[in-house]
Amino acid sequence: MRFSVKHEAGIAGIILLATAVLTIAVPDAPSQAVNSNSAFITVIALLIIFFGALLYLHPKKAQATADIFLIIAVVMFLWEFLLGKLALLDPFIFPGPARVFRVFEIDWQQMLAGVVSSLEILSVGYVIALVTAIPIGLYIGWKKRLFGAAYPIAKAVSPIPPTVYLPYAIVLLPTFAASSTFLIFIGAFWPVLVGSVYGVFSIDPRLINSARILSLPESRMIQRILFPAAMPSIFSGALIALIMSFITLTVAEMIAATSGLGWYIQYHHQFANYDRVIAGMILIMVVVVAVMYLFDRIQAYSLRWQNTQ
Amino acid sequence: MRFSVKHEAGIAGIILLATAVLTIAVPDAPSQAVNSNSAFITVIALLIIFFGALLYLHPKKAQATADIFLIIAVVMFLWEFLLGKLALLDPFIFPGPARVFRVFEIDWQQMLAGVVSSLEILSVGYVIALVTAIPIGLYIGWKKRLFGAAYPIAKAVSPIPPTVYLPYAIVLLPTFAASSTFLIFIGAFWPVLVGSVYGVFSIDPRLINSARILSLPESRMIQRILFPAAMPSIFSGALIALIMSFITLTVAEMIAATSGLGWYIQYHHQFANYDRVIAGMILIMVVVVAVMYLFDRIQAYSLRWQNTQ
Amino acid sequence: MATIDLQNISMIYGVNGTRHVALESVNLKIRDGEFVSLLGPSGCGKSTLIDIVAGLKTPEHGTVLIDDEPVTGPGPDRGVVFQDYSLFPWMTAFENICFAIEHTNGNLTRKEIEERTEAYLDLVGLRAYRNSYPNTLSGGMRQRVSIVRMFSMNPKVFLMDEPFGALDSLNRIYMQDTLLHLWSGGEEHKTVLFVTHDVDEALQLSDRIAVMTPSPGRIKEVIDVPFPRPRCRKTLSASTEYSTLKSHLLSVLYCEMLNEIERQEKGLKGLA
Amino acid sequence: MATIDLQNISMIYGVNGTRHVALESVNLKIRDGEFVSLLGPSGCGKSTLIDIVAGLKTPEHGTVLIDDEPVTGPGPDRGVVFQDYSLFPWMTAFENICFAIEHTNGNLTRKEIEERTEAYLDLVGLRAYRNSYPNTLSGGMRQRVSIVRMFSMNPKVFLMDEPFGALDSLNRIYMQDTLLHLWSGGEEHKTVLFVTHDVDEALQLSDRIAVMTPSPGRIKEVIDVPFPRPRCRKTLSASTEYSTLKSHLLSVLYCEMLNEIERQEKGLKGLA
Amino acid sequence: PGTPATVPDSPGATATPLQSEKPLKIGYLPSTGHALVFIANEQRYFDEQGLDVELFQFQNSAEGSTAIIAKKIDAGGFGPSPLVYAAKGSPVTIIGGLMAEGSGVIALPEKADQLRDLKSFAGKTVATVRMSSGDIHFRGALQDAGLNLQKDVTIQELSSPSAVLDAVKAGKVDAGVAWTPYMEMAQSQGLSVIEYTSEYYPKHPCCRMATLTENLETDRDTYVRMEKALIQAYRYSKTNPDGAVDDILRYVTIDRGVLKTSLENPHTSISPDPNLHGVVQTYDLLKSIGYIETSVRIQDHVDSSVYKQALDELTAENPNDPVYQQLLEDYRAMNE
Ligand SMILES: Nc1ncnc2c1ncn2[C@@H]1O[C@H](COP(=O)(O)OP(=O)(O)OP(=O)(O)O)[C@@H](O)[C@H]1O
Ligand SMILES: Nc1ncnc2c1ncn2[C@@H]1O[C@H](COP(=O)(O)OP(=O)(O)OP(=O)(O)O)[C@@H](O)[C@H]1O
Ligand SMILES: [Mg+2]
Ligand SMILES: [Mg+2]
Repeated sequence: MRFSVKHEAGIAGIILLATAVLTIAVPDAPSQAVNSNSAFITVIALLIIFFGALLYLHPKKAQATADIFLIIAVVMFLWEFLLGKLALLDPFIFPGPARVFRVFEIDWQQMLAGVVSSLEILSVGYVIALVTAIPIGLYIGWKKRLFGAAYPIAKAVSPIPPTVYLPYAIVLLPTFAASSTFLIFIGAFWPVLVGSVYGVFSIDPRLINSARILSLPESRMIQRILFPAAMPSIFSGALIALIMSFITLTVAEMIAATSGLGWYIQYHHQFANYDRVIAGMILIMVVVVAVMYLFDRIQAYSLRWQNTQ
Repeated sequence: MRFSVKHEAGIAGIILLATAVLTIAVPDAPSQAVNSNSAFITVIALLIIFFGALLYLHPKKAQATADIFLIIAVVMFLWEFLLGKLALLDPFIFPGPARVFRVFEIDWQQMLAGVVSSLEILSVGYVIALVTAIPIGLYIGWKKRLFGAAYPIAKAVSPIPPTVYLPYAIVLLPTFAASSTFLIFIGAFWPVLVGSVYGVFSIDPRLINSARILSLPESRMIQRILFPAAMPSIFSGALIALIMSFITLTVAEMIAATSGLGWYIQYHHQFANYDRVIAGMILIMVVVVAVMYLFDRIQAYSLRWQNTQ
Repeated sequence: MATIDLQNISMIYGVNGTRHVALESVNLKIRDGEFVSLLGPSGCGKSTLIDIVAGLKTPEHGTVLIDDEPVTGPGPDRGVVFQDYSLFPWMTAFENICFAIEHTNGNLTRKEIEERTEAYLDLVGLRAYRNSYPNTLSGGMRQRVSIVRMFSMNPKVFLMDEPFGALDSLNRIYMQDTLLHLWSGGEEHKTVLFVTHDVDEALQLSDRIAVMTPSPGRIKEVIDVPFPRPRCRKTLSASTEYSTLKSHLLSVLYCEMLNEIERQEKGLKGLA
Repeated sequence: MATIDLQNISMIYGVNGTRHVALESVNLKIRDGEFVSLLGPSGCGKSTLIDIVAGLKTPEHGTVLIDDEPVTGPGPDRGVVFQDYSLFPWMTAFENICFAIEHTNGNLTRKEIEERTEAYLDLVGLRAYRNSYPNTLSGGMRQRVSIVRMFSMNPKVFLMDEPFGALDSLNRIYMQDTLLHLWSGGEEHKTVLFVTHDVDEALQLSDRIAVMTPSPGRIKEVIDVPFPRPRCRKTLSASTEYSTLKSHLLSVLYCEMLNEIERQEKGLKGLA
Repeated sequence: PGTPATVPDSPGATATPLQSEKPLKIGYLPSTGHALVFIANEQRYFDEQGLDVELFQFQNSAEGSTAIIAKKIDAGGFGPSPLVYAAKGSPVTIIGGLMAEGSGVIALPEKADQLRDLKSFAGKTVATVRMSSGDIHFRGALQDAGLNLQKDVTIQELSSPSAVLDAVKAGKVDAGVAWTPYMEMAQSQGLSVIEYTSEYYPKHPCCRMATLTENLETDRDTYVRMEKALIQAYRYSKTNPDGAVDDILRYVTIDRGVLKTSLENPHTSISPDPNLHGVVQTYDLLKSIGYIETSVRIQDHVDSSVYKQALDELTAENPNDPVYQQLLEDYRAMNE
């Protein structure tokens, strides 16, 4: 028997409610106890409201929404039950949800400031990476000679870990902010470059021929043919680059930062405040989901010519 | 006027020789002086021999070889001249080539051991990532429902920096080596996953239709249609994953390692032995070039059906 | 054994908010073992109809019944030759056919599969190209591989979308004969739905011809082709009955299109 | 003004170590403003030859001279309609044509370009599909866009590889007329190299017909088509001169192929 | 609670008027070891000294030291790394201290008892954070006890003290080396302290305040004033420990109780003294355990006189202050 979407959504809702009831009714394990569970309850309430709103606003995507929220609900429930109530794993590194979500209540100002400052260096570094890596990648992929020489060198240089760049970035760049941005840039650069090069490589040679008979100047060839044709692959590289930039944040924000998503995690990691580390991870996830939503919209629009029906 | 390949190769050779002469004839800047320049001279000699051998063995690739060695030669020359002889930049963080290459003479045993131990955790982690991420990615890309639910969650989880996994890896996995391998795995996982999903997405729908009329069972569909069709994109993801694994090495080898490429860099970075840090970087590059060579061969064979002209 | 019953099929494509009616209330019953051709102007929805019968697209309204069972997806009982003859580019000609046999004739040994594949390649004279990847085949070769790939699936229904468009005339005649042979030669007659632009081809091959109107595609008229089989190309095309049928067919086919063409011709003048 | 001179062209494809001779010593001189058709069996190297003249492939031996200048690469003086009519999938029908005009007729304003594009779309009756992406067009529609894209480049040489294969008969006749009009209508005659499988089409359109042998492709015979222009389809095909020429052409074309086909037919028996 | 600049109980020499404050960039790590910097900043001692201090947080010593060399910051106290940089011939000079001792060895309670004696570490596995003060002094102690660091013990290097705690708790190693406040955290998580490194090397230095040597030549007065502010901070920490805890908590996010115990821990001492003798001892240890190999004399890279001058000026202003008197005494013991 297969459940309908409605059933599934109902189950997800019930599990969320059950989690809330469990949180209120059953006392936390002593090692996981916090002053107040209200933050966690609020989060669950918000999840339920958000869930309902999504179902209502995007009835076409009800299936995916129900699936996702079912997963979230199960995770929340198990987390609260196994860790919050039973404390099955070391309570120190595996804090329960009540402890984690309480952090948002306490640190929200700092977190908000962190999101803003991280997004700043993130967006600057990422955009510079896109703007440089895409044309370079397309050009390398297109010019066989350049490909033969530059690509092996690029591949040899690419696996240098960002920590190695750190001292050089500090010495050579004027400000600490510039150094951080540079690290984001370098982390995002390679995936976009590789995506662009592969994109050019997998273009149907018949399309290339179609373009060649127009004897386009090189710049037009790159802009109007290689770029759109390589677009799917570029997007794949850009997505990985986005993931990379978030990962690099922790390294980039080691330099003279006092706020930021990566800093927050790194900082509290150092003090073994695992509830805050996990709260920071959740915060990153929320930011990532928002950024990805934007990313997906841009991608869907740019690739609207692909896979129609 | 355009130079012929022969001219170019000649110039590259001359610059390399000039570098050697410069090294021997002109004394190092006091801050860059080392007991003996012989390691650097040996490296240049090896480069020249290697260059000649490549030209001779692969005459078809002479152009690319000449280009690459020209670049290497110029870099070597400028490095020796500007940093080794003139010490234009802080000699402490910007050591000259003689100091850097001397490290190979001193540390070669340790380096060799490091290469072996790094390749071990690298290959295990990387292969596990491939073996898991490709089928999962293909399946997610294929099943629209799974895509709607699993992919957003995957994207939300992906930007968690490997350092955050560290404590959990230490606590949950049986050995330190397993923890290191896990970090490599997780770093390589996402690019391959994203590459596979995008690969499925960019398959020409007409090919999918061709396959659908055969009513293949799902497993065959994935193995025989989605996998080969998505292959170019998977390779692009796998290349980025390879780069990522090398980058993650520095984090992975922070756990109880006593040798390794990443460890070597990290260790000497901490002691501010920048000559060794750079030597470690060069070692990573050499290893990467070798690994990439293998990778390229596998790729060329796997994609032999593509772009045949 | 297979009958095809198209019941009131409509198809609407929605692109960027606009709606384009590709097919409107198409009704057609094809008997078991019948050879029916679809004729119609470019863009009238022939390929769409083939896709719907194949189960690759779901119509907006209406149902397709194969042997009185509604179609819900593709199945090995229906083989398709696509208009753009998509072969799998990562498989050689040989592997493309092997793969199709393997997945539709479950109980053959590897050896039998390969023997059959060889036989099919021989059939279209491409034995020498068995190890060539599709990218390295000429247009006509790819089309021939694609046709025998469909034959090799040994389906009950042949759905063929302009299968002979890229062939030279001799190969075309040969492939027509081969098709007729495979259609009627085995233990059971296949049921064929055949899209073509060539009126002569339709007359030579079909039991009935369905003529479609330009978009939105509807079936305007279904014409019986009463010539006895086996048919002889030469005597048939010389007969007056043939000429009458052909001019009737052309007049049905062109009556609506001529206006359209007239309009286009104005464009030609506008260009000068 | 454009003459094409193929001097001793050979083409060898090397795939995985094997060498396949696709063209062997092809010699052909096409005069300025001449309309020459290439006829030959599938796989004989027609598309390869078109690619070589277009400058997209470099022959193993021999040279192509356009107006006595050797071809070293593609150029806007030669327009190509490819056998698989590759349009840019990320551009709408309108943008595909615009793009071609923009890059070959440098000195037009945006507005003029768009007007011309509209005119060309009208010419093939696809105004309603101006904003459609190629993926959403039918096979015949894509082919028509691809043809007018080539026209819109306004090149001196038309290289056309089975350009009308996917068109219904009426559109085909109309496009043939349009081609003839554009070929001879402007201030200067275009030079046309035209690949087709349709013997009638070749006879209706061409000044001369080059017949090729099966692989390795060579030019077997070049036949003059002496009918005066403008030609009337109906009267022409009824004339005895036409029938004689056609049967001569067919006999030249088929003499070598028949053996091949006979061999293939054995395969058919082998299959049963 | 925000601590506005109250009337200072030790009126500083406000020779420089406030409007021409001298800008000074100080780097720090978010660690209790840098308590003096935090207190001086919160209690506005820097302002009193006419310094316009800007603080830069780093996550590890290597980056901070690089920033000093690159002149992106003027001074900073980054663990033992100034010693290493000096050993490389880098032109840095240690002018003061921030924290001393404070490290220790921890283990699961059941294992702790068997490891009281240094010799009993033979054949055991110990987790450390390479190049931390505790790591250096523990290795030194093992070596002094006659163990061969390469053969007799397995030392697993991890990236952070919290990773050491995790590894010890998970039983992956027999013991681990950490420092305050992780020592207290470890205890609160049920681990036992085997020994503090101060038992091996009493008063051994930890974080040292360093700057580029050329800065001292051109601008010595600024650094004297900085040291004065740090000494004042020290005084504050002694006279008002609760206020100090509040100040520190603005820079490090740990449990208040844990912080308080760690500050009261007799095996930890906050101290602005450069401790020349201790530095020399640590430097020799660095060499003997094989961390550095150098011919540089560390004495050339320590300038205790800056601190001395600062202390003298403060004592002159407050001749009877017992804290300053005590510091003077300590100074003589540790530097002369
Ligand atoms: N890229 C390629 N690599 C290897 N062989 C090729 C390639 N392209 C074409 N060939 C071979 O060259 C020969 C001629 O091909 P071509 O496409 O020119 O034939 P054609 O005359 O256009 O045939 P058709 O009428 O079927 O389109 C064929 O045998 C084909 O297999
Ligand atoms: N994926 C699609 N999205 C939107 N419209 C489509 C799509 N596929 C086809 N169409 C439209 O549907 C109509 C019918 O297309 P179809 O391909 O079925 O025509 P056809 O009869 O096969 O023409 P042809 O003889 O040219 O191949 C056309 O107007 C076309 O533009
Ligand atoms: Mg069609
Ligand atoms: Mg062809």
